[in-house]
Amino acid sequence: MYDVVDFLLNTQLGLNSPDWVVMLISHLVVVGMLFAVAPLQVLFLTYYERRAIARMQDRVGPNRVGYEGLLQPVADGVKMFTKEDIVPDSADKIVHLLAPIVAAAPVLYMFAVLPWGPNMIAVDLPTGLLFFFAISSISTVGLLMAGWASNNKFALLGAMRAVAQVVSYEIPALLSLLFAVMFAGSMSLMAIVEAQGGLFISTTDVPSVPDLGLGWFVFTPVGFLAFVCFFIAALAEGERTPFDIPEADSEIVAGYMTEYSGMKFAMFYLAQYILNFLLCAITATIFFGGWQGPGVAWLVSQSLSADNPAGNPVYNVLAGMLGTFYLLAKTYMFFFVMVALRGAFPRLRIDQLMNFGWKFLIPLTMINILSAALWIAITRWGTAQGFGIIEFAGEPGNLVRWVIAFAVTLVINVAAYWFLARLNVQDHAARQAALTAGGLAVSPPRSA
Amino acid sequence: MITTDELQINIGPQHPSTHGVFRMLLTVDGETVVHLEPVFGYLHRNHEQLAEVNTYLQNMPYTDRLDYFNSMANNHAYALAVEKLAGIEVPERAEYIRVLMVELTRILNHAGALGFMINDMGAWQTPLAFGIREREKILDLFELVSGARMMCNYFRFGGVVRDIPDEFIPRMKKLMIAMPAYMDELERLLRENEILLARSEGIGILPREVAVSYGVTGPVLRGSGIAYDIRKAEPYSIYDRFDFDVPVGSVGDVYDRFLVRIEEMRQSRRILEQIIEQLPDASGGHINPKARQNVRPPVGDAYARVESPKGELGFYLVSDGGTKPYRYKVRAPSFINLTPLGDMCRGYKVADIVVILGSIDIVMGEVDR
Amino acid sequence: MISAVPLEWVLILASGLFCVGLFGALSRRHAVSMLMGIELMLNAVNINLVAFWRYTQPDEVGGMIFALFVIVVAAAEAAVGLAMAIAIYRTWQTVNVDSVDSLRG
Amino acid sequence: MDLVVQIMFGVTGLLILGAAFMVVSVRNIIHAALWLITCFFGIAMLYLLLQAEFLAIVQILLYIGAVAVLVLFAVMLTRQIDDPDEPVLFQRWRSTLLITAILFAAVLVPTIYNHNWLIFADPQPAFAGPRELGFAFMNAYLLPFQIAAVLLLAALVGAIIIAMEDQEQRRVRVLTLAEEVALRGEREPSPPTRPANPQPASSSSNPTPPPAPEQAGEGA
Repeated sequence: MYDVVDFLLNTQLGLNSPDWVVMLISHLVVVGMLFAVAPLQVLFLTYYERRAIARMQDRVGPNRVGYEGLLQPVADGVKMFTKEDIVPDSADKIVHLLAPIVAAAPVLYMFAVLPWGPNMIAVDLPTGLLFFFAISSISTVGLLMAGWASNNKFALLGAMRAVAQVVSYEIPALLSLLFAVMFAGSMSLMAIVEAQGGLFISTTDVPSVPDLGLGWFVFTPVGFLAFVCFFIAALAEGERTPFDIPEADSEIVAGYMTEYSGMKFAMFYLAQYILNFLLCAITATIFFGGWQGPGVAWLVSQSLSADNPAGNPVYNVLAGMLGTFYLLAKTYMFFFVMVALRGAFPRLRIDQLMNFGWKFLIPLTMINILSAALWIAITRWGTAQGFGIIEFAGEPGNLVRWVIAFAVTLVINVAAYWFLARLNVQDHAARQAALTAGGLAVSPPRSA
Repeated sequence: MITTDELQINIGPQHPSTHGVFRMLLTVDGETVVHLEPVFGYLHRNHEQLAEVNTYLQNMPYTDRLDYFNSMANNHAYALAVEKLAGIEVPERAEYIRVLMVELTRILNHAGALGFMINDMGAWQTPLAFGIREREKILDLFELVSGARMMCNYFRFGGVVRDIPDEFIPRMKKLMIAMPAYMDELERLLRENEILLARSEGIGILPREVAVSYGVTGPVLRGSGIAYDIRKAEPYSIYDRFDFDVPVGSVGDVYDRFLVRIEEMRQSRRILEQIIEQLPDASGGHINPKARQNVRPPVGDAYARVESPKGELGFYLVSDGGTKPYRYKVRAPSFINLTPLGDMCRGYKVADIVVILGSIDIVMGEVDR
Repeated sequence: MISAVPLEWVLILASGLFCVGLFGALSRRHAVSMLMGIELMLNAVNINLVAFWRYTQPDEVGGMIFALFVIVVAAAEAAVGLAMAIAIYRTWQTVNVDSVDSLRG
Repeated sequence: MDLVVQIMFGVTGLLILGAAFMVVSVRNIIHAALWLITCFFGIAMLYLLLQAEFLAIVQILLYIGAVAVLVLFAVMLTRQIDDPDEPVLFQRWRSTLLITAILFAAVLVPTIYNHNWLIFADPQPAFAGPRELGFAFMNAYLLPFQIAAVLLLAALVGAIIIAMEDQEQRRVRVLTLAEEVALRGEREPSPPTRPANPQPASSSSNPTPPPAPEQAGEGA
């Protein structure tokens, strides 16, 4: 973005603006785009979800307001705005008011580090990935505030569930993303995306691979396992079915949102859908190459930049558009998976969720980190790090090392999955046998 | 691990998954249920007292409103009780039509019950849509014969109010061809879904002795492993002519009640097949022409019970020789099946109680009357 | 920053925070409140560490590393302290540290 | 430009100190915890002003996301939130206030002003990103890093042990109906495996004796 603005202002218009003006304008453009896009995304997501689920259920879904019901979310928004805002008499008024804000504001901050296309990012923080999850953990506080301030037992229970779930699933989510940091050698989301060029084999591992923007991390065994773990954890973080336990409508009405109405409720709704969108986007970014795709690399190479002053700024715009298209396509694909899951599955119980997270997901992600380290060692290290044995001469050497790494990590990951799955199944079977046998090991009855 | 304070929670009277206006007074320790007290009566509308100031026939539409899912079964039980009291014969064809309607009712009730129950587990309406879809097809048939979809009011003393139309049997045959696939689909959904298994296996166990001592009937009792079905134990109407099995569970948990319901749908379909084969032609008439609808039974009392989809549904009538019942009493299966709820939920998690409640399959219209 | 705000200002801010935290830790009766006071004090220390790092040795990472270690210790302290608060609450049914003065286990 | 930075510093400082003061003075402990979060947030802002980006993010992730949430959780678990009769502070809070005020005004501030800090006259722009920190952790500070890990592990185990009750004192688990029946021995163990299908009881075999028909069952 900087290059294009610089080109327009200084080269074309000849304004000779100072550096910080160009920087400010380029940032403002990105921020403006984000603020235009984010609410529209939410509007569209709700419509998309309702139509998709309706199709799964032999219904039509909203189709009255506007063409094919496209304006239905707008109508809902108007309804939310004009609804009476009910605050329970015994609620803690100020905390009750602040809770939706605290829940929604951090989620918007998360847009700041999301790369939309080549050089299209609001702030390219060197700690982008950490920032993303640090900020998202603030909204937990909002949930607790909502649950406590409503002075409602359903709300309190929902908030407790929400916090327990979100806090314990943050661990596998972050652990499963660590591999990307190791692969790309950076926590910047831009660098992680840029490391995913190539054709099934990332150019960071084997530089001679043609760069078609398809060297996604998910094509490695490490990345694939991490993707599965992360997506499950993301479902729990975003409170989506089958982990929508904090707002289980059939048990605790609406969880922490029970006592909210009107705009405050809409804020929670907004926060949740933006969070879901962002989790899908981060899945696409880290595992599926983000804006990488066939053609982007070529457009970038033709475009104007500091290295290539002869480039045409039209290509900058085209590359940005193509990258954004790829990112959104991938994001919507994952959002569709979320929607399909919601349409198909019942929800788990809170203890089953915790068991799954702590006994299955976390060990699996830890083993995955080990595989990631092995991958790095086999593909990147040389004599300097004491790995001279696998250093092959010549260009095919990198490919051979890649194949070795692929095989080793595949074996480790499959074995880990198999072992853990078997452990958990045995555990389950033992409990079921105890159940049906009627011979339960139980503590003695409670003395009054 | 950490001792927490016990917390009292009211689930209901207005709650998404209490299937009506029903309250569960819950004492929880963390998420574990320590005590549960079912509180009902919010929907009481004086059904039994009302029946004593109406004539016998006027009561027939009221019985529709008991268990509004299964108006045909309610009609059947009430008609049987009055026929027993007044000594009315029922023609052959009418008996067949009655059983046909009641078995269709069983299928639609179980389909709906399973759908609602999975909905309580948190599936977002898709399984419910599965159940409702099949129910709608059967309701179309009901509309064809009685003009109403839910409150059919189809039975009369000595038969049914009108004969089935000509297109009924072909349409039903078409429906029955599709039925096995549907049932298999539903069973696959239950058997092969990991989450459904996790949420239903070992949950809400009702041991057989406890089930018997509470007087529980219907799929809940059979899920606990007791093959008690009034159609077998004390065959009424023409059930002794049909060949069908009574499915039973082994553990008595929610999962067993699932499987029992599905198997019962299959057995109902078996009965329907036999009915279609054996159905007498229209010459026998669909109602006993000698039976007066403004019935004035002799002094005495009668109790008639049927195996309604939810369990044993009985009507107890006392006549003083007048046109109105002197005493009218309903043994509602939903009510009796609901009584062990508190015991069944103890020790499980909050999330389980709605599933257990769903697996009992209650209709509040019947519980509160 | 470094030319606009002298080091002393940051240090005074940190020492003020430390004193407020100390007051809280010493005078509040609720066990969790005391813990919050201690957290404030630890944060004041952290501010100091970061300020010294920034103003005196910005080319090394030592100050940051120390601050990170303090955060680790604070997290551990919070976990143990809260567990103790819960244990106290379970035994005495109160978290008022005044009424928890007996030495019986 | 200097003035802007000074104003930002002033606002941040006021936020930190004001929030800290609210933490120690408000009655409602949940509100105190929320003010604590505000204070932590202010400190993260201060770190950003001091160009310690990584530390600011860690501050948010650990202090707000973990410690503060843990505090809120613990407060909600103990549930003794508001007892209007009980004073919030100790009897001797005035003397405590005096001591801390003297400490601040007479000891800390004069010391800070009188000491000659060795500040570089023209310091280079600081940068300690994750890469530099990672190298430091893996080279110079490897031992402290591992000790910190052990400390965390010990704290984890310790917290679990402290919060866990003694085995005898532990409240007995609520028994489910099936467990109760099994315990009373009224029920012989049923087959350990579930049959693949619910077995249809053959129509010819005599069914289990039915429960007594309940006429007017529920005793109106």
